[in-house]
Amino acid sequence: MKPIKRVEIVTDSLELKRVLHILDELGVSGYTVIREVTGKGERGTRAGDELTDVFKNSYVMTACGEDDVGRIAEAIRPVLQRTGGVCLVSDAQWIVH
Amino acid sequence: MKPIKRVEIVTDSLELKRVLHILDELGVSGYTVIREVTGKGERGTRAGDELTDVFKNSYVMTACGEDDVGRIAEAIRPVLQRTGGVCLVSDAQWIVH
Amino acid sequence: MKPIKRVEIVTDSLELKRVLHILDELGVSGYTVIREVTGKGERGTRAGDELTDVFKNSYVMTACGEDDVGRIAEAIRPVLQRTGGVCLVSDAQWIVH
Amino acid sequence: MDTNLILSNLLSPPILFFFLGVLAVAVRSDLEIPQPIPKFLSLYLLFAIGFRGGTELHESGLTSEVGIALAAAMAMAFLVPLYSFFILRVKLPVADAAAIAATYGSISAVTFITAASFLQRLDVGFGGHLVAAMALMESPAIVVGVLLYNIHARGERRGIAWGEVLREAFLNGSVFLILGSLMIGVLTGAEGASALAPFAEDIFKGMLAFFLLDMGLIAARRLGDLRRGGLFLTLFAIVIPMVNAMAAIAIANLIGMSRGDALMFAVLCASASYIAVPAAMRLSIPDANPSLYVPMSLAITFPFNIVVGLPLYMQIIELFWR
Amino acid sequence: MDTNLILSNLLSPPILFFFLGVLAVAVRSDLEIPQPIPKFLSLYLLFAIGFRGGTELHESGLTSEVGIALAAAMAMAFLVPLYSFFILRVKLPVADAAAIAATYGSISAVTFITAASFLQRLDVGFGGHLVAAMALMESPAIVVGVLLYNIHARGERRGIAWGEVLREAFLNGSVFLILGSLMIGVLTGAEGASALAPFAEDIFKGMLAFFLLDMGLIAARRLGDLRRGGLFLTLFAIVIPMVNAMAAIAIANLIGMSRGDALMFAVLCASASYIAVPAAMRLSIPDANPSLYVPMSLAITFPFNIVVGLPLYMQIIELFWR
Amino acid sequence: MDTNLILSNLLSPPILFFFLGVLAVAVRSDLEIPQPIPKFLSLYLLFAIGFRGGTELHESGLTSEVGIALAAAMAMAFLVPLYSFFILRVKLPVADAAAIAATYGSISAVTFITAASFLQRLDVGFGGHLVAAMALMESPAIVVGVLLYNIHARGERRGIAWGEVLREAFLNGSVFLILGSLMIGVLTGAEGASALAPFAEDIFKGMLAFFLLDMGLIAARRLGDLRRGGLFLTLFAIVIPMVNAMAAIAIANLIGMSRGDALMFAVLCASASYIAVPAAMRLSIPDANPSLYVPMSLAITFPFNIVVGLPLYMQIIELFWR
Ligand SMILES: Nc1ncnc2c1ncn2[C@@H]1O[C@H](COP(=O)(O)O)[C@@H](O)[C@H]1O
Ligand SMILES: Nc1ncnc2c1ncn2[C@@H]1O[C@H](COP(=O)(O)O)[C@@H](O)[C@H]1O
Ligand SMILES: Nc1ncnc2c1ncn2[C@@H]1O[C@H](COP(=O)(O)O)[C@@H](O)[C@H]1O
Ligand code: NA
Ligand code: NA
Ligand code: NA
Repeated sequence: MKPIKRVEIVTDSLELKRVLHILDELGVSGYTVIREVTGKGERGTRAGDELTDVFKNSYVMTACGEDDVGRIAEAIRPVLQRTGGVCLVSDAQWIVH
Repeated sequence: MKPIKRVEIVTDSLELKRVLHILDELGVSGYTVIREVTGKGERGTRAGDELTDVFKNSYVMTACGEDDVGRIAEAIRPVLQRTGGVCLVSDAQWIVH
Repeated sequence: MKPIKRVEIVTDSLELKRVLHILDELGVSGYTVIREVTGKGERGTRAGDELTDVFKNSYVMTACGEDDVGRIAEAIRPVLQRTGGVCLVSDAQWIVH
Repeated sequence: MDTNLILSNLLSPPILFFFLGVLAVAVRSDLEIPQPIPKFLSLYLLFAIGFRGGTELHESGLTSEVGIALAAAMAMAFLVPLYSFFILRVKLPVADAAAIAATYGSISAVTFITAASFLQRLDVGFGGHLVAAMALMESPAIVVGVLLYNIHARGERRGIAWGEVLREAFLNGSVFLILGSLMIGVLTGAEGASALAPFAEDIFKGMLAFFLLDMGLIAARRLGDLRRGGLFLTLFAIVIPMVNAMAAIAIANLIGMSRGDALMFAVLCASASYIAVPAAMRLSIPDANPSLYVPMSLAITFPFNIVVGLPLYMQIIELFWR
Repeated sequence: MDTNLILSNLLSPPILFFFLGVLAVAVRSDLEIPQPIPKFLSLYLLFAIGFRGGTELHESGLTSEVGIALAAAMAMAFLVPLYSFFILRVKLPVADAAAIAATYGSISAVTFITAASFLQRLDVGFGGHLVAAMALMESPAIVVGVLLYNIHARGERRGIAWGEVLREAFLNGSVFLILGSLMIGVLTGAEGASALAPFAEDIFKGMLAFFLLDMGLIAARRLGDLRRGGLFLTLFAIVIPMVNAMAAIAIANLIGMSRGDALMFAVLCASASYIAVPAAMRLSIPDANPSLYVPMSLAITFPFNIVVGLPLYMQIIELFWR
Repeated sequence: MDTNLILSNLLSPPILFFFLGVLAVAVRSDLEIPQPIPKFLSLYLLFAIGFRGGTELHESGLTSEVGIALAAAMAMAFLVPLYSFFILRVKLPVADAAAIAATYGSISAVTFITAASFLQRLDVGFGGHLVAAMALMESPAIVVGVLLYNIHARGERRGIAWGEVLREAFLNGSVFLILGSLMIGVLTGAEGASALAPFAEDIFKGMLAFFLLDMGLIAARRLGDLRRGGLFLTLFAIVIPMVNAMAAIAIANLIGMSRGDALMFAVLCASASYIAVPAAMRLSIPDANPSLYVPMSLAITFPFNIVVGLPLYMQIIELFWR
């Protein structure tokens, strides 16, 4: 088991491409995505019932090293400021395989 | 980064409305919902293959302050007792934007 | 509140049956599954756009006791080695109901 | 019994596709129709049957015959859950008895629809008001079930949120869609009917067959749960539909329904809900075990009705209507 | 005004199903058409309308009449967002004004499709090139909106990623699918048309009615958001469509369009986008509030156009074309 | 070569919609048909082709011609993966060679279906038993592939769970659905056929065109992965289908198949699986790289067969059958 940081990002679905592009650029080792996510926050309810991806969220989780966290936070922050969302960081153990 | 509590609730899909209503009433700053969730617990398997939302779960996550946790737990507990589910609380850091 | 381990497994969708079978065998008290999950890792992108479950992931989370973690890790590792994925373990509090 | 009728029913595409679904589960094939496709098919069927019933009602008009049929339907919708409850109480706790009673008091739209295509093969018609009867019969049993639970449950019997129960009963998605489509059918009449015919009529049988494939899959998956229910519930799930059908046929004969109407009425009374009621029971009677009432209705009563029930009830009707 | 026309429109299945959806939300029924079913229906409608327009264009050929109509369409697609912007600036910040202007400059395919079935009920035809006009009118408003925002926004006005804006405008899924299906229709002509007729034509009206049920659900859910918008925006969402329709009818008369073409052109100008534009605005003008432009277009202008607009515009056309 | 045939195939709606999907990816449009819609369309196509094949088989009966054709199909299903494996071993490790061999030994239902609508445009019929042949040819290659892997792999060659492999091979969803629908078609015959015709026949071409739009999207997305495969695999994905088709045509001529049957048989042998086999290989030969066998089959062989293969094989058949 290896200590690792678990970064979760909930963001406007339309920004998903940008967020994944950012993670790719930063060279994270991988990420997991859940596309159909709804929610509520200061920008109101996103019920995911539109015909477009407006009013819908996506969820991205990446397990990364301690030092990546800062860079990810910095790169993601402008996206969150623009269209909202949350980014949480927590501790976890990676079962190395 | 701000320390925060990450409350996760897995509950019968039919109770989702009630759970979100409870969170709204408690005035949490936001929540994220995944509607299509399946699982297994002491009440058997919920495979989500019915035509209704019977035998299906939903997942709710809210990042909230330490003091909210107690109130959420208290308000959610009756729902969990009635139709099952789990509620987990963990520590996380919120990337303030 | 009861301290508990939160084990998350992201795995090839085609392995989902096997993973759940393993958890059942180990006698965990329950698990929660999200079937439609995509992602990227060392085995490339899994966009979930195929007609089969090839190139798609599933997500499993189980809240279990400290001693279960080792057994789960051991049983899951061969699956992860074969078809990839991640397994993370973190601490959480279970709101007993 | 007319074995021809049984056989021709057994060999019709909808029934065969139902069995194909059952077989897939039995041989552990990974065949699966992922959600929300089955939900889409089910909404389509409600939309189409409601609309078509409405356009037929537009033609026939609101005769006294219609009024009497609807009154009979309402009566059965209140009676069936009542006597079911007291039979079930012999073996079951209040919550389960009330929930199962509600399940059998209500109706199954898909059984009704399968019966409609059964009649079509026999070239026997039925009135559009039977669709209205179906919509009306879906809800009362929910209210009766919750009432029975409320009266008979002791101890932790908490205040029932009647507003919620009534909304679940009368405004749940499936009742609302059938009634709404029926109203639209009534309003638009023949012109609307012909505009929507390719969608609501022509492809209907194929959509039904495809949907029954999924019903077979789900029903077979639920069969395993039944072991917990025991013989009593399995018997109940076969006998009570027949009893209800007989009662319905007797009433139908009394009030002078046509053969087709009588069959549809019998099928409504014989069928058990697995959409509207389970969702309502889950919320209103949470102590009732859904692993009892869902598989009983879905894995026993539904197949029994469409495979054995349809030709059986028709046979009996033929006897009495001669 | 011809109340007959209004009534026959009101009583047509698509409109009635739209209202059924609205009613479901009003009475808090849990009726729901889960995603991606509505997306599927919407893709189907674009596929079918594009393809049918193409096969008709194949028949009629590229006449000068077609060219003139397309030029008029392009002109309106640039003009409408321009004057809308300056009207909106009276009350709104730049970002919101630009986003709403783009919304109203663009078009709504479903309004167009509902208008097509309205004309069909009246037995009035329209040219396949109007479908091309629809596809062409979807994008320019996006570009105009972003340009206006860029010129008028001060302060944090960051460099616009024009590549992305143009791709969003001209290659978003719905524009691409309409244009592509149209091209395929043009290429395959009558032979292709008859091969796909059962899918693209016969079941079309039913699919539309079913889809409008969902539109009713979504529109009604968005209505609540409008309180934030205030009276000004509600009025804008009703008056501007009428103004645009009048302008379109005037132009149509000038360039000698047929009655059917004139109605479709009026409807294109009167309608507001709730698919392509909101998605583009969200990305290109993130400071604009989607809780303004989405409900305005979806919950006011769309119902207004299909319920009141269609017969109203037709009435006016009848007056001038006599 | 008859350029007319190529052109008329190229300009048919299904092929054009396939290219529209490819184009959408090429120009980076965000057009997308979200899951499970494509899965629904694919299940529909299997349902319809199986059922229609069955009803035709019901008419023709089980003649010796049918028996011989099925035997030939089985023979090819065992032979193709065998010789493919040894060709592939020249350049590839055992696991990849076995998985690709299985992929090309099996068949693609959508290629078959596209061929059926190609023949329909030419007014050439084919026997319902070819659908049975398709179902029979899907599975053996999986078994052969796993066997080859097991025999030739050294080192970590773990015990194969044959129960699982056989179930994956013979009871996977798509084989099961085709065979099941075929059986139902055989059982219900002409009566069933006419009842389901609007669903299973009339809208079929439109559903196929719509589905091929999605196939175009997926195929184009996978193209990028091919760079890893190199020229050898790209050539293999074009040449082997032609070789297999020639072998099939020779056999078809020998056993006296009709022209239509010969084309369908050639197409079955030429096509490669991208549904049943990849899923089975992923589980049974996990060391094989799915980024090789999926794009080869989906992004090269599938388009090659439906665009070039169909007219080419037909042309050759015309030569020999004269
Ligand atoms: N406190 C929170 N906990 C969990 N999710 C949140 C929270 N706040 C916002 N979100 C998610 O982020 C999305 C956008 O948030 P906002 O920008 O605050 O409107 C919401 O729709 C939620 O899905
Ligand atoms: N130990 C657990 N870990 C994760 N999820 C659980 C656990 N126990 C129950 N669940 C989830 O909660 C749902 C209801 O649980 P139960 O009430 O125990 O039947 C299950 O279907 C699971 O999705
Ligand atoms: N560092 C990571 N963080 C989160 N998810 C990951 C990570 N690495 C891999 N995954 C997930 O595991 C799947 C398989 O990973 P791999 O075996 O590395 O290709 C990916 O598609 C992701 O969904
Ligand atoms: Na009943
Ligand atoms: Na407009
Ligand atoms: Na082959």
